[in-house]
Amino acid sequence: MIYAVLSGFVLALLAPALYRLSARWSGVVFSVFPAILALYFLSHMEAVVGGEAVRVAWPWMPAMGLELSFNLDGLGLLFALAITVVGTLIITYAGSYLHGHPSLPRFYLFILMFMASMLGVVLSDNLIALFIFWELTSVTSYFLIGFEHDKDTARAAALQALLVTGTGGLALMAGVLLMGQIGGSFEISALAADNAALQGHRLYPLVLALVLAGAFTKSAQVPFHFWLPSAMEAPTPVSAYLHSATMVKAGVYLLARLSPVLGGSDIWLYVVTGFGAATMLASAYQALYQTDLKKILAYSTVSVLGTLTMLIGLGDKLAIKAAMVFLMAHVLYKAALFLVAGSIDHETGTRDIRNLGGLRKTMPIICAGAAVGALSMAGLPPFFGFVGKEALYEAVTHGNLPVTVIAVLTSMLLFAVAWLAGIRPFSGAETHTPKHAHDPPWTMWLGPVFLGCLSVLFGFMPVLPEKLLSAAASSVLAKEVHMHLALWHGFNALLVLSLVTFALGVLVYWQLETIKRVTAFALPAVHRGPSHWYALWLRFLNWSAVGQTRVLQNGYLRLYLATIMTVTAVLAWYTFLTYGDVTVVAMDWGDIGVHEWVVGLVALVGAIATVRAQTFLRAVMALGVVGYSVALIFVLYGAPDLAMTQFLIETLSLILFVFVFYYMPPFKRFSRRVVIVRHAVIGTAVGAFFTLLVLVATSVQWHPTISTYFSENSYLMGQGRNIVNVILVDFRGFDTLGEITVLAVAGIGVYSLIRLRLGKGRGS
Amino acid sequence: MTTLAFVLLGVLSLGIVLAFVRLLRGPNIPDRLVALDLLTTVGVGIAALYSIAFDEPVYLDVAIVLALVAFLGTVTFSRYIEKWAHHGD
Amino acid sequence: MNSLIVLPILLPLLVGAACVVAWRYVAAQRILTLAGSIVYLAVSVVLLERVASEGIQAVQKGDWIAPFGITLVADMFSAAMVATTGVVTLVIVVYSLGSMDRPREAWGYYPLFNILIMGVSGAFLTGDIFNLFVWFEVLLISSFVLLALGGERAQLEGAIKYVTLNLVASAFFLAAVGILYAMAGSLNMADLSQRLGSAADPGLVTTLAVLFLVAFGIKGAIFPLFFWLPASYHTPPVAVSAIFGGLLTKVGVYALIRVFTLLFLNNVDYTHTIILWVGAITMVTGVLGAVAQYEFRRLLSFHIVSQIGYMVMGLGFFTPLAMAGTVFFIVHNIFVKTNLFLVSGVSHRIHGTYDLKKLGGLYRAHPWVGMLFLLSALSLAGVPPLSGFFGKLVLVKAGLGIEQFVVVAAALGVSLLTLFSMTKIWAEAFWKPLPEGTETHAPGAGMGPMLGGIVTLAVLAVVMGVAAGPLFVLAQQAGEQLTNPAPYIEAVLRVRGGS
Amino acid sequence: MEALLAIVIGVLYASGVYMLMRRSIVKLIIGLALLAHGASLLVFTAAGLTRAVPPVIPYGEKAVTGVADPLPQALILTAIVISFGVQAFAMVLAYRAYQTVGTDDLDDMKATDT
Amino acid sequence: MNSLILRTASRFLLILLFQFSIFLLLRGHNDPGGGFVGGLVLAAALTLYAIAYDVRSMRRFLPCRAQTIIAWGLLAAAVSGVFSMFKGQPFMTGQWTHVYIFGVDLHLGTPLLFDIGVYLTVVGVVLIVIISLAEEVEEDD
Amino acid sequence: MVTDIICAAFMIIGTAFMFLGCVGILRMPDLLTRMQTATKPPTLGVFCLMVSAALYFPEIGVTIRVLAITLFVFLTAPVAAHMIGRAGYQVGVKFWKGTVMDELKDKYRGTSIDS
Amino acid sequence: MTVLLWNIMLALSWAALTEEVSALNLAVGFVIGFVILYAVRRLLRPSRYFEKLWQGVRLGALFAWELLLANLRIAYEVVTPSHSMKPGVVAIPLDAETDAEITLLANLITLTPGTLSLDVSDDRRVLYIHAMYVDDAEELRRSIKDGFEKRVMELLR
Ligand code: NA
Ligand code: NA
Repeated sequence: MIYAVLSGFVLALLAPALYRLSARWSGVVFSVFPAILALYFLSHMEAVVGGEAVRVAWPWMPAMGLELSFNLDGLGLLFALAITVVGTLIITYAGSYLHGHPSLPRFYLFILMFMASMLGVVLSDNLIALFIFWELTSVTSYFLIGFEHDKDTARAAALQALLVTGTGGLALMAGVLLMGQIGGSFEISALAADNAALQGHRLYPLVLALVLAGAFTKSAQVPFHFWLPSAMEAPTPVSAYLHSATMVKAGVYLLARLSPVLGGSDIWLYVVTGFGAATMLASAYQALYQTDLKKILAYSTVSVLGTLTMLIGLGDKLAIKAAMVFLMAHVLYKAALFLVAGSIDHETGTRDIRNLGGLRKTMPIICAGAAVGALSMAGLPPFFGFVGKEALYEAVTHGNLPVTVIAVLTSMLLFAVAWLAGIRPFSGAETHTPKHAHDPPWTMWLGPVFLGCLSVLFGFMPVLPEKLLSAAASSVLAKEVHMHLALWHGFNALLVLSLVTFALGVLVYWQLETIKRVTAFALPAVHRGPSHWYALWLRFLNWSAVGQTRVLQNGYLRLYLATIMTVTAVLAWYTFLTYGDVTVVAMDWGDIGVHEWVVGLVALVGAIATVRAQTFLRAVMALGVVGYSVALIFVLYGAPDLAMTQFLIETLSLILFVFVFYYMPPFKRFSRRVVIVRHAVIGTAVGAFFTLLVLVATSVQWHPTISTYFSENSYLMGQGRNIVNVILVDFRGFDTLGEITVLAVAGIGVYSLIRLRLGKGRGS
Repeated sequence: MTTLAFVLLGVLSLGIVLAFVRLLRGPNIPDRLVALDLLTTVGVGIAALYSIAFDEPVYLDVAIVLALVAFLGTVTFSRYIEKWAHHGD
Repeated sequence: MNSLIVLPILLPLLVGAACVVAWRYVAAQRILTLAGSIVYLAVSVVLLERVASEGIQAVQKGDWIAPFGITLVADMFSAAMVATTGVVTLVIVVYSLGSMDRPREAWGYYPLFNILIMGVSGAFLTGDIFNLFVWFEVLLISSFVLLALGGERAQLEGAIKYVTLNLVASAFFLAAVGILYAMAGSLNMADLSQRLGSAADPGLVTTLAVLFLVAFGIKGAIFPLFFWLPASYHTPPVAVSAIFGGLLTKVGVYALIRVFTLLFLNNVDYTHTIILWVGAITMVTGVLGAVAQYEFRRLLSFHIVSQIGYMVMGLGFFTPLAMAGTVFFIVHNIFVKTNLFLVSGVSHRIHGTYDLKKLGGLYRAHPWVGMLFLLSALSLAGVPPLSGFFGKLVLVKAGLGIEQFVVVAAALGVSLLTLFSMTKIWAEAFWKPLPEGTETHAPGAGMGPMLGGIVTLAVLAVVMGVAAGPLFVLAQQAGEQLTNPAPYIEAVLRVRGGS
Repeated sequence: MEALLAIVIGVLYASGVYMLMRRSIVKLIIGLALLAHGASLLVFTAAGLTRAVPPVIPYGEKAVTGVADPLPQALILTAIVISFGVQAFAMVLAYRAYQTVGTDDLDDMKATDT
Repeated sequence: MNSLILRTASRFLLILLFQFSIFLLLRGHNDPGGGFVGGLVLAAALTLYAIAYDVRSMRRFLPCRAQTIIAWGLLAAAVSGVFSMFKGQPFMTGQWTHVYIFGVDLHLGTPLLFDIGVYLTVVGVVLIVIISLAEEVEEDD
Repeated sequence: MVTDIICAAFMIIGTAFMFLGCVGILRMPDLLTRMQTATKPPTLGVFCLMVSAALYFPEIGVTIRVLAITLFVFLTAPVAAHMIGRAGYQVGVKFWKGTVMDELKDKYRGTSIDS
Repeated sequence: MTVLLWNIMLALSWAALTEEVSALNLAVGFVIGFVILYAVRRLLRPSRYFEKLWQGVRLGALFAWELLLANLRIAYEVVTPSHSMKPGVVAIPLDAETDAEITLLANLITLTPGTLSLDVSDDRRVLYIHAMYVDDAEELRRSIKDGFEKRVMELLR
C-alpha cells in the first residue's frame, strides 16, 4: 500500500517526460494509473468490509513518532475509491479539456501529486504523516488553482486558498503535535483506543480548537469558506476534482477520522454541529446569487460540506451513517456537475447561466449527465441523492429542531440551486454564446455519464454501496455498525419532509428573483464579510510590514547604532542591577603615582579632545595621544611587547588616517543639539557600564588564572624567555595564525578596494 | 638611584601635562605637531627613567621604537600639512 | 585523527595563500579553490562520521594540554556545521566558476573566499573563547572585503553599515572575553564551563552573559540588532550573497548557541527567557520585513533574520529536543537559503534584475529553474516533506512540550508568512507574465555550473526530508551534547594531544 | 590605578560610541578607533595590573613568578593587530564610499535599506 | 617639494632600521620583540622612505609584489605548524633542533619559522596598504 | 660610587632639559620659537638620560641599545624639527611680533590652512 | 675603515680581558686601542683614519660646546618671564655640496639650540635657518660658515 500511495509521486515526477511519449492521448494514458489504483483498492474491498483493516508501516522519523503507516479501513477505502475513481475520470477529461495547453505536462505532474497526497491523507494512520500529506494537498492545489497563472485573478485565488488552508494547516500541526504529546502516540488507532486521556486533559479544548481550525479551513466552513468560490479560477477538471470529491472533503474526512479520538464531548457537539449548520445554510443561500455556473456549484459544495460537518458533529449512529451516504451521493453528482459545467464552458465559451439556455439540443449527452446530477443533487428519487437526503432527515429529526429546520431550509435552497445549475442551461430557448456548442468528445462526457449512471444505479440499488458505507461508518464510530439503505422507506414523516422540501424548492426557484430581492439584506454579512476580512487582513499585513520595516530598517546608521547601544545599556544595566552585586567593587585611589595620574588623565582628556575636535587633523592628533597614552600604560604595567606594538601600530594608523582622509571634506556639524545630548547620554550609559564591569572584574577573581602555566613552561617547554612571545608563537600560535590572516586579508582588501572600481567611477 | 628616578618621573609627568596643554591649545596644526613630537620625546625619557626605576632594561627597547614612531609620525604629518597647503592653491 | 580537525582550517588557508601567490593566474586560482573545496568536503564528511561513531573529538593545538593551549573540538554540532560548510562551499565554488565576473576573480575573490571558509571552520571547531574571537575576525574581514569587492555604490553603502555594526560587536565581544578571563581566569570553554559553574557571584556571570548575548546577537542578527544584515546582504555578487546569507550569519548563531549551552547556564530562567522572546520577536520582525520587500535578494535577506529568530527560539526552549531541532533547522536553512540566493542569481542572469516587479515568466520559459526554486522555497516555508518541515516540526513540538504556546504560535505564523513571501516571489518572478520592457538575455556560458550548484542543494532539501529519520538521529546526538556539557568538558580536559 | 583606568575605559567607550553616531563618516572611523583602544585597555586592566615587571624569564633562570600576567598581553597584542587591519580596511572603505557617493554624510548613504 | 634633508636621513635610517627589525625578529623569543614588532619596524622604515621619496622608489626595494610577500608569510606560518603533523603530533607542535654553522650553535625551531611568517606578513600588509593609498594620493599630485 | 654620582647627575640634567622643553613649548610665543625650545633641549635630555641608563646597567646589550637610541635621536630630531618648521612656514603660521627678519619670504607665499 | 674595525676589536678585547663589559670600560678600551694603533700606524696601509677621527672629535667637541651653551641660553629664555630674543629667518649661502654634507650641516645647526634649519633652496645653494637671536645676520652667517660648515666639509671630504 505504501507503493500504491507513493507511486503517485514518482509518476508525477515522471509525468512531463511521459507526456512527451503520449501527447495526443495523454489524458487516457495517465488515467490508467488511477484506474489501476481504483482496482487495487477494490480488491481490498472484501477484507475491509469484513472488518479487517489492512495496515503497513515504514519508520520515517521514529524519534519524532513519525511513521509512514497506512491503514485501510472502511472510511479510508470509501475515500480512496472516491479519489481514484473520480481521478480516473477527471484525468481522462482533462486530457481533452486542456488539450494543447502549454502547461499540460505540469498539470499531470501536479494533479497526480495531488491525488497521491490525497490518498496519503485518507490512508495515513500516523497523525504526522497525515499532516504531511494534508499540507501537500494544500500546496499542490495552490499550483492547480493557479494553473492559468498568466491571469492575476488565478494567482490571487491560488494564494488565497493556500493562505487559508495553510493557516488551518499550521493550527492542525500544533493540534496534532499536542495530541501526540498528550495521548502518547501519533497513531490514530492507538489514540482512538484510549481517548479518555486526551479528552480529560486540560489542553483538550486547545487541541480541539486547533484541529477544528485545520478541518474547517480545509473544508471551507463559514467563515473560512470564501476561498473555495474564488478557487473556481482553476481549470474545471481541477475544480471538479478538488472541490467535489477530494481536497475539500479532507476536512470532513479529518473530522470523521478523529471523531473517535476527539469527538463525543459537548464542545465537539456544539462547535462542530454549529459551524456545520451555519455553513450549510449560509452557503446554500449564497449559491442562489451566483450566475457563474462553477460558483453556483462551489457554494453548493460548501453547503454540503457544512451538512457533513454538522452530521459528524452530531456524531450519533444515524448521523454518521447519513454523513457517509450523503458524502457518497455528493461525490457522484458534484463531480458530474462540475464536469458538465466545464464542458459547457469549453463548448460555449461562457459559464454565465444568464447567457445559457437550450443546450439540450446541441449537447444531448452532456444534458443527460447534467440532468441526472442535478436531480440527484435536488434530492429527487430515484437518484442516490434522494437516499442521502432521506438519511440526513432521519439523522436530524433524531437530533433537535433547529438542526432539522436548517436541514430542510438548506435542502430547499439546494433544490433550487440544483435546478439553476443542472437544468436551466439546457432548458428553454437556445441562446447566443461565444462559441457554437456541440457535444464534446467521449473523453469529456464519459465522466458525467459514468457518475450519473452510478447515481441512478445506487439510487435503485442502495444495497450495492451499503457494505462499504457501513464499514466507513464503523470506522468513524469505532464500532461495528450495519446500515440498511433503501430507496423507498414507506410513507412516513421523512417522506413528508421531503415533499415539503421539494415544494418549497420549486417555490424558491419559481420566485427566485423575488426571494433574492427580499433577502438581499443578509448577503453582505455572509458573502462580503469573510473575503472582505481577508482582503483587509492582507492590506493590514502589507501596511504593517512596510511600516515596521520603514521604522526599523530606516537606513540611518546612527539610529541603528543608537538602538543597539540603548539596548545594550538598558539590558546590561538592568541585568547587573537585578542580579549583580555592586558591593564587590573595591576602588583604591591611594596607590596611584603622579606619573600614573598623568598618563591616565592624558588618555582621558585625549579621548574627550578627540570627540570635541573641530577639525580632522586635531581629532586624529588627539586620537594619537590616546593611543600613545595607552601604550605608555602598557609600559607602566610591564608590557613592553605590547607597548612597542601599540606605538608602532598607532603611528601607522595615524599615517593611514592622514593618507586616507587627505581629501576628505572638513568636519561639519550636522546634528542638532538635542540629538547630540541624546547620543551623549547613550554613550555615557554604555561607557559607564564598562567602567563598572572593569571595576568588578578587577575586584573579583573566582579562580586562579591559567597563566602560571605559561610562566613555568615558557622556557622549559616553549624554549623561549619572553613569555608573551612564546604564547604568541607557540602556546597560542593558533590565535596568531588567525591574526596574521586577518592582516593579510585586510591588506589585500585595501589593495583591491582601491584598485578595482566596477561602479561608475568617482562620483565627486 | 631608584628613588631619584621616581622623583624625576614625576617631574617628567608634569612636563607631559605642559606639553599636552599646548597640544590642546594649538593654535595651529604645526603647533600641535610640535607638542606631539615633544610628548613622544618625553616618552623616550620616561622609558629610560622607568627602566632605571624598576631595574628593567627592556624598556629601553620600547624607547627605540618610540623614537622611531615619533619621527615617522612627525614626518608624515608635516609632509601632509605641506601637501594640504599646496593642494589649497 | 588530530589532523582531521585541523584540516578544515588549514586547508583553506593554504589554498587561499596559494591563490595569492598565483595572483595573476585566475585559472590556477579556480583549480586550486575547486580542488581545495572538494578535499574539504571529503575531510568534513569523514570528520562527521568519526564524531558520529566515536563521540566528541578534541585535539590540543601544539600539544599544549588543555586548558592552557588552544583546543579544537568537534562535537556533533560542530561537525555537522563543518560538513554543511563543506557542501555549501563546494556548491558556491562551482557556482562562482560560472557566475563570478572576471574583474572580481582577478582581484582576489578566490583567496578571500578561501579565507572566509577558514574563519568559518575555525569558529565552528575552536574550543577556546578568544580563539573564537580570532576566527570571527578572520571571517569578518574576509566578508568585509568580499562585500565591498568591486566598489559599486550600493556595495560600499551596505558595507559601511555591515562593517561598523560588526566591529561594534567585536569590541563588545573582546571586552566580554577580557572580563571573563579576568574573573574566571581561563579561556578554554570547557574549562570555563566548570569555572563559571562554580563562580562565587552568579549575578556577575549573568551580566557577562548578557554582554555576550549582545555581541553575538549583533553578529547573529537578532532583534533589535540586525540592521546591518538587510542593509548589505543584497549588494554583492550573488555567489557572495549566497555564502553570506546561507552560511555566514549562522556562525553568529552558532556562537550564541555554543556559549549559552556551555558557559552561561547559571541563570537559564533569565538568560534563556530573554533569548526565547528575542527569538520570537526576531522571527516576526524579520518575516514582516520580507513581506514588505519587492526585491528578490532583499526579501531573502529579511528572511534570514526571520529564520535566525527560529534558531534562537530553539535555543530559548533549551531542551534536548529543541536543540536537536535547532541543529537540524540550521543545517537545513544553510542549504536552502544558499540555494534561494543562487536561484536569484539565475533570474538575474536571465533578466538582468532582482526587482520582482520587473521579473516574470520564468516558469514558462525555464520550468526547471522554477522547480528548483520551488524545492528550496517550499522547504524554507516548511512545507513537507522537504527539509524545512522537519526542522519546524521538531521545534514546534519542543515548544509545545514546554507549553510555550505564544512563541509557538508566533513561529507558526511566521512560517505562514514565509510561505506567503515565497509565493510572492513565485507569483511575481515565475508565474506572472514577463512585464513589458524587461530585457531577456541568453543565459550563456556559465549557466551549467550555476545550475549544477542549484540542483545539488535542491536535491539536498529533498534528501534531508526523505532521510529525516537517520539525519535526525545525528541531530539528536547534537541536541544531547548541547544540553549536557559533561561529555564535551570531559573530551576537552581529559584528552592529551598526540594520537 | 585600576579605578582610574576603569574610568578612562568608560570614557573611551563613551566617546567611541558617541563618535560612531555622528553623521560624518570620518568621525565614524575615529569612533571605531576609540572603541578599539577602550577594548584593549579593558582587557589589560581587567586582568589585573602589575607594575613594571614584564613577563620575561631572566637569563639563568628557568621560570619566573610575580610578573605581569602574560596571557592578556598576548591577547591584546593579537587584538591590536587585528583591529589595525580591520580599521585600515574600514578607513579605505569610508574613503571609497566618500569618493563614490560624493559626500561624507552618512545620511546620504541609505539607498540600500529603503 | 621634497626635502633633501629628509631624503638623506631616510636613506640612512632605512639601513639602520632594517637591521634593527631583523634584530627584533630574531631575539623576540627571549626578549621583547618578535615578528610583529620587527615587521612593523621594517614597514615603518619603508613607509618613511616612501614619504621622503615616493612610493615608486620605495617599491624598488621589494623583491616581488607586496601580496606575494603576504602570501609567503602566511604560508611560512602555516607550514611551520605542519611539520609536527608528519610526526603524528598535533598541528603546530614546536619542533626544535640545534644547527652548528661555523662553530656557532643555533637553536632553531618551528616557532621561529612561524615568527618569520608573521614578520613577512606584517611587512607585506603594511606595504600593500601604504602603496595602495600613497599611489592613490600621489596620482593627484 | 663615582659611577653612581655621574649617573645621577646625568639623570637630573637630562630630566631638567626635558622639562625645560615642556615649559618652553608652553611659554614661547610663536611656532618657530616654540620649536627652538621644544626640540633641542629634550634631545639633549634624551642623550643625558641614555648616558645615565648606560652607566646604570653595566651590560654590553644596554650600551649598544643606548648608543642606538642616541644615534637615532640625534639623527631624527633635527630632521623632524626641520620638517615641522618647514611645514609651519609653508602653511603660513604667523610669526611673533618681535621677529626681526625673514629671508625665506620669497620662496613661498604662505597659504593659510584651517587648523 | 678597516682601522676603525681594528679599533673596535681592540676595545672589545679590552673589555673581554678586564672581564667588565660596560660603557665606560669599552670607552677606555677604545682609547687604549687608538693609542696602540696610532703607535703602529706605519705598519698599516695608508689611511686617513686618524685624521678623520681627529676631525670628528673636533667637530663633536665644537658641537657639544655649542649645544651646551645654547641650551643654557634657551633655558634662560624660558625661565625668565620676559622675552629678550630677536628671532628671524636668515639665508646662509652654502659651500657644502653633497647630500650628506648639507644634511649633516643642517642637522647640526638644528640640534644647536637657537638655530633651526628650515629649508634648502631648490638649487642647493642656500640654507634657510631660523635663529632666535638675530642681533647681526652677517655675524650669524659667518659663524656658521666658519664653524660647522668648515668642520663638516673637512670631515666628509
Ligand atoms: Na580580576
Ligand atoms: Na597572537
